[in-house]
Amino acid sequence: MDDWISMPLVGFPLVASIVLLAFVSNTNESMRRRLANPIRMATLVFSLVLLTITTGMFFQYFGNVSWEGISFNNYEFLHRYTWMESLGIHWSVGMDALSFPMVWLTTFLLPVTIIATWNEKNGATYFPILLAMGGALIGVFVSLDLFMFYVFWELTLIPMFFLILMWGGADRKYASQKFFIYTFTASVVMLLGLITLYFFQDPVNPLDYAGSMTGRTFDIPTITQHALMENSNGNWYLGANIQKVLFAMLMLGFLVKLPAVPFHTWLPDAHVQAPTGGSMLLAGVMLKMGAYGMFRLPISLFPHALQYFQLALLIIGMVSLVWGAIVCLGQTNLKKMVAYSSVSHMGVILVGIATMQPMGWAAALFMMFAHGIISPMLFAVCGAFKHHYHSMEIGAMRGMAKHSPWLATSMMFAWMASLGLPLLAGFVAEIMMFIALWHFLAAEGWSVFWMVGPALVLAVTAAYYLWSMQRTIFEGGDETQPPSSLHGEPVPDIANPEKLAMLILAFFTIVFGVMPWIALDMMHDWTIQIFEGLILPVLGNFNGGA
Amino acid sequence: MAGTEVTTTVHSEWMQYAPLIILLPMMAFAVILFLGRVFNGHPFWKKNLKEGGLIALPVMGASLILSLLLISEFLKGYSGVEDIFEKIAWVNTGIWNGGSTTESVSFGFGIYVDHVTVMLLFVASFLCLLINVFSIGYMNTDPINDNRNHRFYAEFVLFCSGMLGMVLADSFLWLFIFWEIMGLCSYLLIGFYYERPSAASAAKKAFLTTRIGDVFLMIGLVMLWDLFGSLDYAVVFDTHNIEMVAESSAGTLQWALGLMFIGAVGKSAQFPLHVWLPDAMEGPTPVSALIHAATMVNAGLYLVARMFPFFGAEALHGDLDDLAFIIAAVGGITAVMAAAIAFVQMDLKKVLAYSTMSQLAYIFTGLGCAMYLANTLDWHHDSDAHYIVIVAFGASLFHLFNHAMAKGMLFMASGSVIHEVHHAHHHLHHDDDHHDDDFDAQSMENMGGLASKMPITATAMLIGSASIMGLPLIGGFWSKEGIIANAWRVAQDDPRFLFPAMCVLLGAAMTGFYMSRMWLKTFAGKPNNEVAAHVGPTNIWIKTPLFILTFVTLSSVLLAGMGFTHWAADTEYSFLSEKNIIDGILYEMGHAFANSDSFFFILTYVAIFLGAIVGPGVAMALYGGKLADGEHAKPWMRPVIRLSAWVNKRFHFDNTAFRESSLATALENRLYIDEYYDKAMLNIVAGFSTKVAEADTEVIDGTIKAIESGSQSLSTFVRSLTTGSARDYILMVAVGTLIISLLIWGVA
Amino acid sequence: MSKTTTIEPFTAGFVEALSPELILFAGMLLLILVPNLGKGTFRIPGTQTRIPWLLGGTRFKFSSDPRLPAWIASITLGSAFLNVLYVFSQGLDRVLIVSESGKELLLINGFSRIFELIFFGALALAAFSSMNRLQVKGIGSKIPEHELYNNRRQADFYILMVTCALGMSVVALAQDLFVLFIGLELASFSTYVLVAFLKESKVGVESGMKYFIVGSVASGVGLYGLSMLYLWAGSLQFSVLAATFAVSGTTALPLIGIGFVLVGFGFKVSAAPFHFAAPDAYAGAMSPVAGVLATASKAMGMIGLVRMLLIVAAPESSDGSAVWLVCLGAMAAVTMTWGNLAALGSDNPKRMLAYSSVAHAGYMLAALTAVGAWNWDAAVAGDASAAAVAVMTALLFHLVVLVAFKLGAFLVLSILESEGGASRLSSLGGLAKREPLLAVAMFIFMISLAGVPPMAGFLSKLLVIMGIVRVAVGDMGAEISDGGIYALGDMHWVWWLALLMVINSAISVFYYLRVVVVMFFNEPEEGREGPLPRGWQVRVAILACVLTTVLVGVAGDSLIRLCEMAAQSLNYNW
Amino acid sequence: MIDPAWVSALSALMFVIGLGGAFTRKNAIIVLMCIELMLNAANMQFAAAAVHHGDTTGWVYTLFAIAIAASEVAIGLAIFLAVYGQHETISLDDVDILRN
Repeated sequence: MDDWISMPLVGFPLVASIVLLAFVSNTNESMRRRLANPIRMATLVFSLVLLTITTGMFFQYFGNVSWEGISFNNYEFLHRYTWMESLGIHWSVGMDALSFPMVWLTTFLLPVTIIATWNEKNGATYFPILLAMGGALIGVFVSLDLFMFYVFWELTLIPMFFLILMWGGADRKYASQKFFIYTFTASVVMLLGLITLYFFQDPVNPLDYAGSMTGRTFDIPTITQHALMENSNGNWYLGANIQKVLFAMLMLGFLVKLPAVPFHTWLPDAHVQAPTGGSMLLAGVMLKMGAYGMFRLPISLFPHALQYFQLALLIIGMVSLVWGAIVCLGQTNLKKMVAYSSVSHMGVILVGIATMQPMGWAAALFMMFAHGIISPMLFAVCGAFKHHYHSMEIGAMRGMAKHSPWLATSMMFAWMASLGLPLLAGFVAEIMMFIALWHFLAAEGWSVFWMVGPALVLAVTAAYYLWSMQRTIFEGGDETQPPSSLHGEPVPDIANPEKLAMLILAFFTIVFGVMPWIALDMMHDWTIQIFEGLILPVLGNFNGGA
Repeated sequence: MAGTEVTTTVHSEWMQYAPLIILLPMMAFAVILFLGRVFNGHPFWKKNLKEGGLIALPVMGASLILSLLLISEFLKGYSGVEDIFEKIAWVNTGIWNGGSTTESVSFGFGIYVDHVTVMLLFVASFLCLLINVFSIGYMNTDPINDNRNHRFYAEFVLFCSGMLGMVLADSFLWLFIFWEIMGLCSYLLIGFYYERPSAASAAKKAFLTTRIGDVFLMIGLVMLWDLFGSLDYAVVFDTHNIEMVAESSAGTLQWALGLMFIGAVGKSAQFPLHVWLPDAMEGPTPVSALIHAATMVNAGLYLVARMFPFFGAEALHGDLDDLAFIIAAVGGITAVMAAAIAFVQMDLKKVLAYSTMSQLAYIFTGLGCAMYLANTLDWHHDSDAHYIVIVAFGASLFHLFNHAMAKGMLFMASGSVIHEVHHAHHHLHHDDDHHDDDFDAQSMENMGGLASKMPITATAMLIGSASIMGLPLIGGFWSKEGIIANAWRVAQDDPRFLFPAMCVLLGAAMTGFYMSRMWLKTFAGKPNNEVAAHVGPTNIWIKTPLFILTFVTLSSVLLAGMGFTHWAADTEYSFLSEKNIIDGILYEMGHAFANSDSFFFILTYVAIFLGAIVGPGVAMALYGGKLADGEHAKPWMRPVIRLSAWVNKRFHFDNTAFRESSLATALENRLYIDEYYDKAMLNIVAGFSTKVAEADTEVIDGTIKAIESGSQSLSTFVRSLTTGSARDYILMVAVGTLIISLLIWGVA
Repeated sequence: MSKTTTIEPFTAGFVEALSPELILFAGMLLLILVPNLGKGTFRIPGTQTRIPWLLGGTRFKFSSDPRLPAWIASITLGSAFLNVLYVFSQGLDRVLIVSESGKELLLINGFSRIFELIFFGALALAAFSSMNRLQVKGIGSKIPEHELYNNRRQADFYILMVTCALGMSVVALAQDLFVLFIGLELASFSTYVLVAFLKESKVGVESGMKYFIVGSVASGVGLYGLSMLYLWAGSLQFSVLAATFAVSGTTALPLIGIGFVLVGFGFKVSAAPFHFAAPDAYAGAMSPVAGVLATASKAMGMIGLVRMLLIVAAPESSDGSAVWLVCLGAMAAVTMTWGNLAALGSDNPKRMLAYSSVAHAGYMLAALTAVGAWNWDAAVAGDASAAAVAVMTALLFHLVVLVAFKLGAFLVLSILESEGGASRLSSLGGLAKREPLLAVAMFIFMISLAGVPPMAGFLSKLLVIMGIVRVAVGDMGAEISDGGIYALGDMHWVWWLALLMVINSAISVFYYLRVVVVMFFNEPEEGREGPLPRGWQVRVAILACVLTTVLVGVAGDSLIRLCEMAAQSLNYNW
Repeated sequence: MIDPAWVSALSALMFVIGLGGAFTRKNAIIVLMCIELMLNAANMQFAAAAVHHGDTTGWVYTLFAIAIAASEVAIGLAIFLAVYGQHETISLDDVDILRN
C-alpha cells in the first residue's frame, strides 16, 4: 500500500472521530466525564500519528517523495478511486508543494490545539470534534477532484459550527450561524461556478476519467491539463470571456473564506465567540483554505482571467490589508483585534497574488504557512487571557508581566511575530511581498502610491499591537488591583499544557523565521513550476501587464 | 547575481567562527531567559551568577575577542569584500519580468568586513562588554531589580547580538533584520520597569517612532533591490552595477537612498523622529548608556555611512547632492534644536539624551558634507580631492567613535551618580520599600558638589563632557573640528550648505554651554540638598568601565595621530602605514591649529572660542561655584571648579528673564513637538480608526445585517400573505390559473 | 431498452406486472377484515342457531390489538416496496396494459416503478412509525386513557394510507390522462381525510378543511382543463394528446387546457401560488402524514407535471424551447424564493418544513424548466436528449432522496408531537441533551435539506444544478474545442435559475440551522426535560432515513444509475 | 340537436361562476357547491366533446367525474361537520387559527 493519504490522513481521523462521537453520545453525563480523559489522550495520540506521517513525508521516510521539482499539475501520492462513476467523480488524492505545507500545518496544529485546550469542558465530545475538523481540513488540501474538494470544503463547516455553538462565548448562537451561512453562501456560488466549469468540457471527445452519464470529469489534474490546451482556432480552450465569469464565481467563495474586505465580517464574530481550539484551527488552517483554493483552482485554471482581474485583486488585497489594520486600532476587544489582524494578513496574501510574480506568490504561500503558525498562538494567548481573566477587554488586566509572566511572554512573542518582526516566520513573507509588489509596480509603470497602503499597515500594525500590549502586559504596578472579573481570586498564570503549546508554537515560529527555506524552498519551487508550466506559456507571449 | 556565491579566500581558520560573534549572544539570550525563568530567586542564581550577568559577561568577552581577532585580520590587509564563510541561501525565490522565463533571486546571509565594519564592530563589542560590567554593578545592587535582572541580561545580550549582526551583515536586508531586532530589544529594555505607565508608553513610543522610520527604510530597500536585483553589498557597491543603474535610474536611486535615510533618522533620533529618545530614558541607565547613546543610535549613522559608495561612485557624479544636503540639513536642524532643549533640562539623563541627539546630528551633518564632497568632487582621479573626501568621511566616523565612547562613559557616570543619589536617599530616609515618593534621583536639583564624593565618576564625567564639547586635544575635538571645517568647506561650494554649517558652529557653542551646565550643576558648587550631601562612592563594577573609558577618550589624540580619519574612511590608507605616531600627532595638530588656509585657520579658532570659551563661560557664570567647605576635589578637577567659581562670581548674571520667556517654556516642553504628535495620534489616528471600526460594524457588517433583517421582514410580509382564510387561497389559485394560462398562451 | 409487452387486463402477465398494486389491494382487504374479526355470529333467521362467521362482536385478542392495523399496513406497504425493488433487481420489462378497445391504460416501466418506490417507501415508513404516533392502549404511552384511540380508528387510518398508495401508483402507471386523474383523486381524497384525521383538535380539522377545499378547487380546475383537452383532441390518451399537440398545439384551447391541468398538479407539488394551503395542512396534520404530503404526494404531482409537460406539451425539437418554458421558469423562480423567504421567519418547525417543501418544489420546477429548454441550441442536438435525461435523473433522484430526509425530519417531529406538540421551535429545545442521537439525526436531515455535503440532499441539489447547467451550457464544450469563444451571455437563461437556486439554498441554510441551534444550544422547554416517549418503530424508521441520507450522500452512484435508467425509460416524444 | 359549442360555452360560464363563487363566498357549504359547479362544468364539457367527437369515452369520463364529485361531497361534508364540531362555524374566514 503506498496510498498514504486516503486512509491514514483523511479516513482515519474522520472515522475515528465519528466512532468516538457515536460511542460517547450513547453514554450518560457522568460516564462522559469519566471518558473525557481517555478520549483526550486517544485524540492526542491519533493526531500525533498524523503528524508523524506528514513529518515522515517531509523527510522522505514515507514514499520517498521529494517536494521539489514536481512539475506543474503533477502530484505526489496521486491515487484515484472511482467514486461516482456516472458523474465522473473520483476519490482522487495527491499532494504537491502547494498542498503539502498546508497538510503538514494541519497535522501540526491538531496536537498543539489539543494540548493548548487540554482542559476544555465536555472533553469527551470536544476532542473528537477537533479530530474530525482536522480530517476534514486535510481532506480539502489533498482533494484532486472538484466534487471531493467541495465536499470537504463544506464538511469543514460542520465541526467548526459545533465548536463555536457548543463551546463558544456568550453570543455563540449568532456567531456560529453567521459563520456557517456566510461562508456557505459564498461557496454555493462557487459550486455553481465549478459545475459550469465542469460542463465546459468536450463530451464528444471526453477527457480521461469522464463520467458515463455526463461525459465530463471532475478530476482536477485532467481539467487543469485541459484548460491549457489550445483548440483548433488557436484560442485557449476556455475562452477569455467565460474564464472571467468562472474566475469571479470561484473567487467569491475563496475571498469570503480568506476573508477579504468587504466579505470579512463573519470572521470577527466567529473568532470572538469561538472557543480557543476553534479559533486556533479557524485562523490557522481554515482561512488558508481560501488562499489554497485560489491557487489550486482559479489561478491554475484561468490565467487570462487572473490577468484581467489583477487590478481588482490588488485593490481588494490592499483594502483588506489597510482596512483590517485600521479597524484593529479601533478595537477594544483583544480577540476581535487579533481577528481583524488576520484580515489584514490575508490581505498580504491577496496582494502577493496580485503581483503576478513568483516571489509574490511564494510570499503568499509562505504567509499562509507562517500565519498558520503565528495566528494559533495569537488565539491561544487570547484564549488563555479569557480563560484566566474572564474578560476579553483590552485593559481589563494590566501588569500581566507581573501577575502572569508566562502569559505575558507568550503574548509579547506572538504579538511581535504577528507584526512581522524579522527572524520570526511572518517577516519573510512580508518582505517578499513588498519586494514583489514594488517590482511589479516598477515593471508595469504603475503608480508608486500603491506602496502607501502596505507601508501604512506596517506602522499601524505595530501601533495596535504595541498599544494593546501597553494596556495589558505593561503598567499596573502593585497598586493596580487584578480585574474585577476575577472576584478577588488570586491571579493565575497559564497552566502547564498551555505553556507547552505556547512553547511549541514559539519554537516553530522561530524555526521558520530563521530557517524559512525549510518550507519556502518547496513553495518557491512550486511557484516556478506554475510559472513555467502555466503562466509563461499562456501569458508570456502577449504580456502587456494590466 | 550575488545569489548563492560561494566563499573565496579564507584567511584564518578561526575566521570561520566570525558568525559566533552574533550567535553566542543570541544563544546566551535563550539560556539566560530560560534559566532565569526556572531558577528565579534561587540564591546561587542570584549571588553567584548575578541573575545571568555572569553568563552574559564571558559571552560578551568572547564576542569582543573574536571581534578583535577579526579586526586585526582586517588590519593585516584582509580586503573584506569577499564573504568569510559559505553564504546561507536564506530565501530563494524568483521574479518574472514579462518575458518567457523567470529569473531566480536569492537572499543570503553572509559576513562582510570593511573599514566601516571594523570600526563599528569594535565600538559595539567593546562598549557592550563594558556596559555588561557596569550593569552588574548597577542593576544587581538595586532592590527594585531583584528577581527580574535575568530579563535585563537576556534582552541585553540579544541586543548586542543584533547590533553586532547589523554591523557584520553583508547585505542591507540583514542589516534591516538585525536593525529590527535591536528595535525590539530597545522596546523591551525601555519597558523594563513595565509597571510604570511612563515606561510603558515610552517603550511604545520608541518602537513606534522608529517603526515609522523603518517603514521608509523598508521601502527604500525594496526600491534599491529593484534597481540592483540584490541587496548584497558586494552587488550594490559594484562599480559596474552602479554604472548600469546610474544610466537609467539615478533619480530612483536617490529616492531609495532618501527613504532609507528616513529609517536612519528614526533610529538615530533625528528631527522629526527624535521624540522617542528622551522618553527612552525611562529604561535602566545601562540601557540608556548602551542603546540610546553608544550603539543603537549609531545604527542610523552606520546605515548612512554604508551608503557612501553610492555617493562616491563616479557614475553617479553629481546625482545625489540633494540627498547629501538633506542629510546635512537634518543634522543641522537637530543639532541646534536638541542642544537648545538640553539647555533647560533638569534631568541628568535627559540632558545626555538631548546631547546624544545633538551629537548624532553633528555626525549626520558631517556625513552629509562628506557625501556631498564625494559626489561632486572628482576624487577618483584628483588626489587632493581624494584627500578631502576621505578626511571628511573619516572625521564623521571618528566623531562617531569618540561620541560613542564618551557618551557611553557619560551615561555610565550619570548612572553611577543616580545610583548613589538613590542609595543616599534610601539611606537617609530609612525607606525599606522601594517607593520613591516624589524623590527624583535623576534630577540635578538633587545633586551638586559631588566632585569630592565621587572622584572617579566626576573625572569620567569631566573628560566625557570635554570630549563632547570638543575641548582642544581631548577626544571629540579632533573629529568635531573636522566636521565643522568640512561643513564650511562645502558651504563655500554650495551656498545651501551654509545652513548646516552655521548650525554646527552654533551648536558647538551650545554644546559647550549645556555640557558645562550639567557638570557644574552636578559636581561643582554646594550640595543642593541633604541627599546630595550623603552620596558615597560607587562599587568596583561601576568604576572599572568608567576608568577604562576615561582613558580611551583621552587617548583619542593617539588615534588621531594614527590617521584614524584616513583608514577609517578608505581601505587605501592602511592602519599605521603613513607616519609614526608622534609625526601623526604633530601633523594633525598642525592641521588643526595652524592651517595653511586662512579661512580654516580662522574657523578653527572661532569654533574653539565658541565651544571651549563662550559656552562653558556662560555656564560657569550661571552655575559655577565652590564645593562645600571641607570637601576637596581631586587635583585635576580643582582648577575647573575654582575657575567656575571665579567666573560665577565675576560674571554672574540673572537669567530669570530667559527662564520665564516663552522660548524657555517651549524648550521645556520640547518645542511642543511631542504634544503635536500625541494630538495627531489621538485625534487623527485613533479617531480615524475608531470611525473605521464603526464603519466596519455599521456599514459593512451593517449591510449583512440589513440583508438579514430585510429578508426577515420580507419573510414576515410573505407569510402575512398566507392569511389563514381558505377563500384567499382559492383566490390565489384562481389568479394563478389565469396567469399560467395567459403566460402559456401568450408565449406561444 | 427492453421491448414493450402489451397485455390486456386480467390476461397472462397481468398479475406479475401489477403485483405491487395487487399486494396493496390485498392488504386493503385485510385491513378491512382482520380488525373486525371477532366472535360475531350470524343467527339463521327463524332459528336460534348462531353460525359463527367471525366478523364483528367481541374481537379476538389478536384482532383487538390496536397495533394490528399498523402492522398490516406496514407489512403491506413494505412488501409492495420490496416487490418493486425485486422487480428492479430482476431487470425491468416494459409492460403496457391496454383496454380491449386498444386504449393505453397503464404502463409499467422504470419511470413508473421508481415512483412506486417513492410512494411505497414513504408510506411504509409513515405507517410503521405511526405505530407509536397514534396512541394505542398501554404501549409506551404517558397520555391518559381517555385520549387513546381504539383499534377501529387505527384501521381507518391505515386503510387510508393504503388507498393513498394505491391511488398514487395508479398515477404513476397511467397512460391516460383521465386514469391518472382518477388515481390522483383517490390519493387526494385519502390524504384529505388523513390530514383531517385528528378531528378532536381545532387545528386538525381546520387544516383538513383548508387542504380539502383548496385541493378541490384545484382539481376542479384541473378537471375542467381535462375536459378542454378532451374537447380539443378527442381523447385523453397521452399518446394521442402528444401527437395532436405536435400538430396543432399552439391554439388557445389546448394551451389554456394545459394551463388548467397544471393548476391541478401544481397544487399537489405545492408550487406557488397554489401552495397556500400546504403550510396550514402540514401544520395541522400529524407529522407522518405531513411527511407523506411533502414527499409522496409531491412526487405524485410531479408525475402529472412530467407527463403533461414533457409528454404532451413536449418541447419541440425544431426550435427547442417549449411553450411553457417562460411560465414554468417564472413559477419555479417564484416558488423557490417564496418558500425560502416564508420559511425564514417561521417559528413552527412544521410550517418551516412545509415552506421548505415549497422551496424544494421550486427547485424541481427549475429542473423541469431546464428540460423544456433541452434543445435550445440547434447546433448541439446530439447530446441534448442526454441532457434532458440528466435533468430527469436529477428530478427523480431528488424525489427519492427527499423521502429520506424530509420524511425523516417529520418523523423526528412526530416523536415530539406525541409528547405534547411540535408547533414551536422551542419544543425542539435541548434535544441534544435529551436524546443525542435523535438530535444528530435531525441535524443530518437539516443539513441534507440545506444541501450541505456529504448528505444526500447535497447530491440531489448538485444533480439538479448540474442538469440545469448542462442544458444551459449545451454542448459548448465541443463548440469551444472547435474554436468558438463563449461567454455567460451565450448560455441559455435557465442558467440563472441555477444561480437563483444556489442563492436560495444559501438562504435556506438560515432556517435549517436555526433548528440545529435550538436542538444543541437551547434548554428544553418547561416540563419537557425528561426522556422522550419511547417507541422503537419510529426510531428504526428514522434510522433508516438517516442511513439512506448519509449512504446515498457518500455513495449515491447506484441510485443515480437507477434514476438515470428510469429517466431514460420515460417515453419521450422526441 | 344543440351545437356542442353552445354546451361548451355554457360549461365555461358555469366554470367561471363556480370558480368565482369559490373565492367570494364564505360559507364552506356554498363553496363546496361552487366546486360541484366547476366539476359539473367539466362534465358538461366532456359530454359536449363526446358528442362533438362521437367518442363514447367522453361519457365514461363524465360518469367517473360524477362519482368523483359525489365522493368529494361526502368527504367535504364530513370534514365540515368535524370543523363545526370544533370551531362552531364553517365560515372560511373564521376558521383561521393556522396562518402565516
